Amino acid sequence: MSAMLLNKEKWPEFIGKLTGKNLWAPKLEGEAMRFAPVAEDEVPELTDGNTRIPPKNIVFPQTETMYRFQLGDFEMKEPELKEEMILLGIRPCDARAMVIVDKLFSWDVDDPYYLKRRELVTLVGLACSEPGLNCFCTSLGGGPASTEGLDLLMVDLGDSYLLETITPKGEALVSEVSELLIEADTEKIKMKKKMVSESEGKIKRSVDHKGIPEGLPGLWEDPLWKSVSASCLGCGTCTYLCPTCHCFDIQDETEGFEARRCRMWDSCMFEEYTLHTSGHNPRPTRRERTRNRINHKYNYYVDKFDVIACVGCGRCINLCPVNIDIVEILRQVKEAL
Amino acid sequence: MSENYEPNIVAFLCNWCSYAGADLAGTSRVHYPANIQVIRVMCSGRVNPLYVMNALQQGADGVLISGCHPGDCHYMEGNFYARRRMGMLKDLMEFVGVDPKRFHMSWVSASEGHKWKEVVEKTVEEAREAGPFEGFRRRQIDW
Amino acid sequence: MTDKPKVGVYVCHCGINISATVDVETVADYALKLPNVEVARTYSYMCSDPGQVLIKNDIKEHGLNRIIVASCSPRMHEPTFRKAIQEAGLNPYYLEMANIREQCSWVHEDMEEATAKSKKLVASAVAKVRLLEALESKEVDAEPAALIIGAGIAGIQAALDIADAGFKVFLVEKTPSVGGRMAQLDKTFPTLDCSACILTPKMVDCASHPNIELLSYSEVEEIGGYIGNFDVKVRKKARYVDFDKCTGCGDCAAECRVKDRFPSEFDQGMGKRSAIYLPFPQAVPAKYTIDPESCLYLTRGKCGKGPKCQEVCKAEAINFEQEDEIVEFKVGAVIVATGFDPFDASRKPEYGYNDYPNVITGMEMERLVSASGPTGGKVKVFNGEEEIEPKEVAFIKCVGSRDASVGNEYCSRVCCMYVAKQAHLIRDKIPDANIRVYYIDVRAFGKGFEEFYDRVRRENVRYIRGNPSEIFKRGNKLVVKVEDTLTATPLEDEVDLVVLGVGLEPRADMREIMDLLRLSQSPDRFFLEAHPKLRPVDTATEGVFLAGCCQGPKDIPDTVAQAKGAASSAMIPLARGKVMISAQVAEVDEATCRGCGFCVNICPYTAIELVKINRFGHEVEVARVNEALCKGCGSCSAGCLSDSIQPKSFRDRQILPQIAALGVLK
Amino acid sequence: MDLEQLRKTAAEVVVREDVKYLIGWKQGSYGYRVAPVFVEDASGAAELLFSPLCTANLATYLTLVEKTPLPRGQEADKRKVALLVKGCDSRAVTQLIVEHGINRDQVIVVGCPCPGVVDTEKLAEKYPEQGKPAEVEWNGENFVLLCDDKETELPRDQFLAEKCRLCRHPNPVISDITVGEPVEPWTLADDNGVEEIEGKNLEERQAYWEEQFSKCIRCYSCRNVCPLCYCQDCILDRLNPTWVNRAVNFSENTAFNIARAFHLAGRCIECGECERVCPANIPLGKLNRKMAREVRDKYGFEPGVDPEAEPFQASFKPDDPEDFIL
Repeated sequence: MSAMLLNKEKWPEFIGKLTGKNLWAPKLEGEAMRFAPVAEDEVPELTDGNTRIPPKNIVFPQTETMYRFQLGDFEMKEPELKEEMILLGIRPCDARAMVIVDKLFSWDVDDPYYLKRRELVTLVGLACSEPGLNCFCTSLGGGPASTEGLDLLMVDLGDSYLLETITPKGEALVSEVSELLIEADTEKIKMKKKMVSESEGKIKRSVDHKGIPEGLPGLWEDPLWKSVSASCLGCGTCTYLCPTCHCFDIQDETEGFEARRCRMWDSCMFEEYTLHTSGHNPRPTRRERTRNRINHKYNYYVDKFDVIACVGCGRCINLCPVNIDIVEILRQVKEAL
Repeated sequence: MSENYEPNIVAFLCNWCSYAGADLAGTSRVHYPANIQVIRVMCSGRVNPLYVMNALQQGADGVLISGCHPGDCHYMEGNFYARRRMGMLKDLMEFVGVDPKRFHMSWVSASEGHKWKEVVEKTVEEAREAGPFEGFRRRQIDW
Repeated sequence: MTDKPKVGVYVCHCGINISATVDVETVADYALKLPNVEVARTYSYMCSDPGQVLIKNDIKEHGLNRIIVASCSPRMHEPTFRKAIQEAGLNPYYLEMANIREQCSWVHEDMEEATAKSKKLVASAVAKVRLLEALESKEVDAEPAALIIGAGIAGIQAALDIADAGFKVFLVEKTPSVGGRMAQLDKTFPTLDCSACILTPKMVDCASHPNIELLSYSEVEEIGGYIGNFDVKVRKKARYVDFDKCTGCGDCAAECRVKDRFPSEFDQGMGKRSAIYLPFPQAVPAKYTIDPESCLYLTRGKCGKGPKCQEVCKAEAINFEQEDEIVEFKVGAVIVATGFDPFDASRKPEYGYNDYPNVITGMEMERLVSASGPTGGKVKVFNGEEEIEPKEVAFIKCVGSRDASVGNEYCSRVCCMYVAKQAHLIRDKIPDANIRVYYIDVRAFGKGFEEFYDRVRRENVRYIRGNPSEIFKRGNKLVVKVEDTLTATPLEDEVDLVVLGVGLEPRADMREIMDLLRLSQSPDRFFLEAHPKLRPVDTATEGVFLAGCCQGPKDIPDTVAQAKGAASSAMIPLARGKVMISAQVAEVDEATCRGCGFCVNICPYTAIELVKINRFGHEVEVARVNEALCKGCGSCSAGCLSDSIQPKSFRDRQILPQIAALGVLK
Repeated sequence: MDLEQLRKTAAEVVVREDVKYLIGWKQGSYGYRVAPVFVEDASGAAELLFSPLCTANLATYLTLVEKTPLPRGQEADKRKVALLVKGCDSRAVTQLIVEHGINRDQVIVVGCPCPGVVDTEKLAEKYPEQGKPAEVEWNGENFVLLCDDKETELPRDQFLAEKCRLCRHPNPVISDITVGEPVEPWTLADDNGVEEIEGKNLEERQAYWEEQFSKCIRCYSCRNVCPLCYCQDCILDRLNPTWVNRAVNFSENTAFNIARAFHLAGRCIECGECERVCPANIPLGKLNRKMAREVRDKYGFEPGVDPEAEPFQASFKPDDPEDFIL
């Protein structure tokens, strides 16, 4: 691991060296940021805040073609994935989320699509100096400068970025731009530490999850599920915007006599998610679905992979149309234990 | 737009008037462009407005719906419903940027073989002017 | 539904009707590559017996379970092929036709284009046929009775035939008497039979026939239901005369305070009638009727010290309290025999019909020469104020026929002959008259017509080829301005009487019947038959048939022939006692229906209602279709937001793949 | 707004034996959020709120509640549901009655005349949200923001929600109990809310909507929040036939949005909820408003005002416009 310094004056040059390599960075589109390819001659500005849609779609696209075929024929054509990419400015929480999701996609069978994309992407993180109103990453083992999952971390020190390499991929990237960098001195390392601790101090929301994973099964029939889900609309906002939600559905889509099999994000908050062909639905109401969402993140995933499948990015709280607030739910869960 | 672009038109015809009118055009050996393909339905009222959207999405450059003249519907009122639905759809499609030249509706009776020819010619001509539909065509999008 | 679709595609040459423009072999080869297509063949005439045998054999040999015939319009041969595949053991609804004749080979010239289009039409048919479902037609009982609307010669003849066969007939006539236009005629061409003499016995028969219920002075208000089971509502208009008590003596009309003040409809307004009247002496039923629009008592509430008719009627039949009566009954078939309107000559103002009393129409001439007419059969007309016996008589043909300027491009088919007949009658009555006929063409095409025309010409009736442009008055003569187009000579012909050979027009009130029975009009505005050649008495509405001039101008023998045809067609369901109801009806998916009732509102047949069902313990409303009433139009489906109501064979899941096939395949 | 009166009225309603619960608004967990709340007892009524932050249309919950299979012998709970409505929300109730979505006798409508709500996004832009819940009140013409013991005047013309600028029915069109005095309807905004798009040519419109629809993530919150999207099984979820593929791309997203807007033509009561909840900020309201305006101008129909009306999509007039027919 090395710590290098990039003077912001050299930022355009730095970007210039990367744009040919399928570089993606957060971009303000309309009112919200989302990751978008950086065009030649474009110099992205990294600003406060996070993208509205998490970068999980980079490795787990919302719609992915698995193979194509002709109706009445068994020959399949699979897509080829080979282009490398660099994701610049990913927040530590989102990178950490990928590490969490990796466990699932490499668990019983290796998911070729996901793992290939993971292999092809280099994650260049950006530490948070201004956390959002509903961030609570620090409660869940993350933090404004957490490096888990990142190949390289950038920290904004005002007139320069501190670049910390974390993996060989990160080092390889740094070596390509080494002429723009200088070795960071201890002063700068100190500045980083100060920035990080200040940033941590700005995080106002927290979750005390101690005892929750073990306690959730006991609250299976607790009335709290009914009350916290009563106003739920059953939309997919919370799950689609969650960096750790990874459920997908597989569909065959036809056009004329041609067809493709593809997979697309699904949401456990949708009624059809668990709907059986018979018409029976084991999670018949929003109560069971909400209970499942919390249990999946804070209980089942812990059981299976020993980690909570929530990184505290706050997106589900920010964008729930009816103010269903996971921090508030977890507070009630804790209380009910 | 390519020089020899030929628009692809999907038409929905009611069985009793317009389909019969199109048959009459055949019996009378009236010639018209081959760009139009007909789907027979029992009544113009059967045409779900979303068929139009679907046709454009799936490769049609223009859509035509034709039924009996108002008051002549074999099912009395079906064409009135069709008219209201298609009127609304046309407004919506135009609002989202679909060229109104891609979408037509007509009344052609069982005896109007010649009118059918005129309707087809007009529909094809306008679709040709509008050019290949690229808007929200399914294939345009990484399919 | 469980079997994997195995499709057979049969591409018809139709002699060279298709194969001259469409490369049928290429189409068949292409079809063979489409999903689930097992067999694709071409044949010269698919509809012929060997063609059908070909399909049937393939069904047996190859286990085909879906058939596509790419040939003519399904409106032509769908029933043929449905029957064929049914005979081979397949459900008849496992058929789809690709119309590559009427809508392809006959309308396109370029072989490449027509072949490409045929391929797409076949692909679209494949896309649909794979997803078709087996349907079972149901049989329901048919009411052994018929409704006949209009009691002219067509209605009367049809009624008598059906009644003689043993079925009940409801014969509805708008006017107070049966007889129609034929009753107004004097002699009939070319045989010169007395019209009344041959018609009156039939009129009487139909009133006395035990199987015929005659509803005169009545109008059909509503017809619901479907073939075999039409529900009919008829309004019997108040006659203000007790039907059973009236003896038809006529004392009332003789004493009426407004006696002979009103133009008689029967005499084309040339004679007069009272407010209480019998339309004509031989009227059937011979019952008097009070015209509510001319009766003093009914219009003003007062008639002298009291209505005279009431006073003199010994039978005490007058009843001013009488009200319209609604009669309801069921029939299995309907015959429309509503007849025609004579062309309104005032729409040709250049002929001065409104200006000169000695310009009359052919219909008026009929009354004038009739012994029972207003002049007792004497040909007398007013020339201005003066009543004269015309010596110079001109006939003008094609008035209101073959004339695009009045919207009638058709030939009325009877005018040539009735003009010849009337010329003959005038020659008979006024032997020294100078008679000429202005004509465009003479069409004497029927049995005995040419011979009759020859005879009339030999009777010194001059036929002058020319279409008069104007009629005006000069002195006390009418001047017919015309060019003799054979000699190119302009003429100003001075005459005493002009008879306009007016044509026949669709009835002004035909819209009411169209709406009642969902009939269409052909370009000439007469009722449209199901097929101009092969189904001339059928209509697009099953169980409804046409007879007489309501379908187009025709003479009496043709009318009678058509009436007999319509009667025999109408008797098919009556005799069978059963009818098949369409299997292509709408079906509701009760699991997804949200019970909003849009379809209930939309359905023009009240075939859908909301019913309460128990859905896993919850009472919910869902739509339900009455299959006997549903006509399968599918309007409900396009209006259903949750796609829960679907017409069988035209389901969204069957149509959307058709769209896809047409759109995607270039 | 007299909150005491509202809470008292609500408490009286919820204690009734024939009432299951009352749906109202309560303060949210932070910032300008207000959350829907299901009040089951008198004490719960104390949480209720009615303020310019109460944008949510609670009528959607009338049809959102699942009817799960009941064990044999168990009776369905047929008690009534009470809910608080603003003017626009009340139109949803009326339209649901027209469409048999609810039975009139199954709901108790508590009408709250509404002087207009604030656009919380605009508000947050100018005065960023804080962790602590803030309050906004009506103050004459304007709004006032109460935060950290500070009062900030919010000029109406800057902060009034778009849907309210074009609101024709600030007073509930249907209600069993009204809380508060009727408000005077205000002059509608000059523009119709869709002129901006109508001013564009076809290519510009196409480009505009392509950009907008491309953002859609198909979370279905617009559909789910809509009080009039209450089908058991939405056609957009169907697989046989598939009207719209599940794939998320511009083509399918456009089809989805066209279908949604079309299904609401003549039914949308312009409560603006779809637009408010969209996490991708797609201006869905423009689509709906466009259709609503055409329905009003061309067909003379306004949904959700007359419970006896024939549904627009299930009726016709012989003289409906047909200038577009060839």
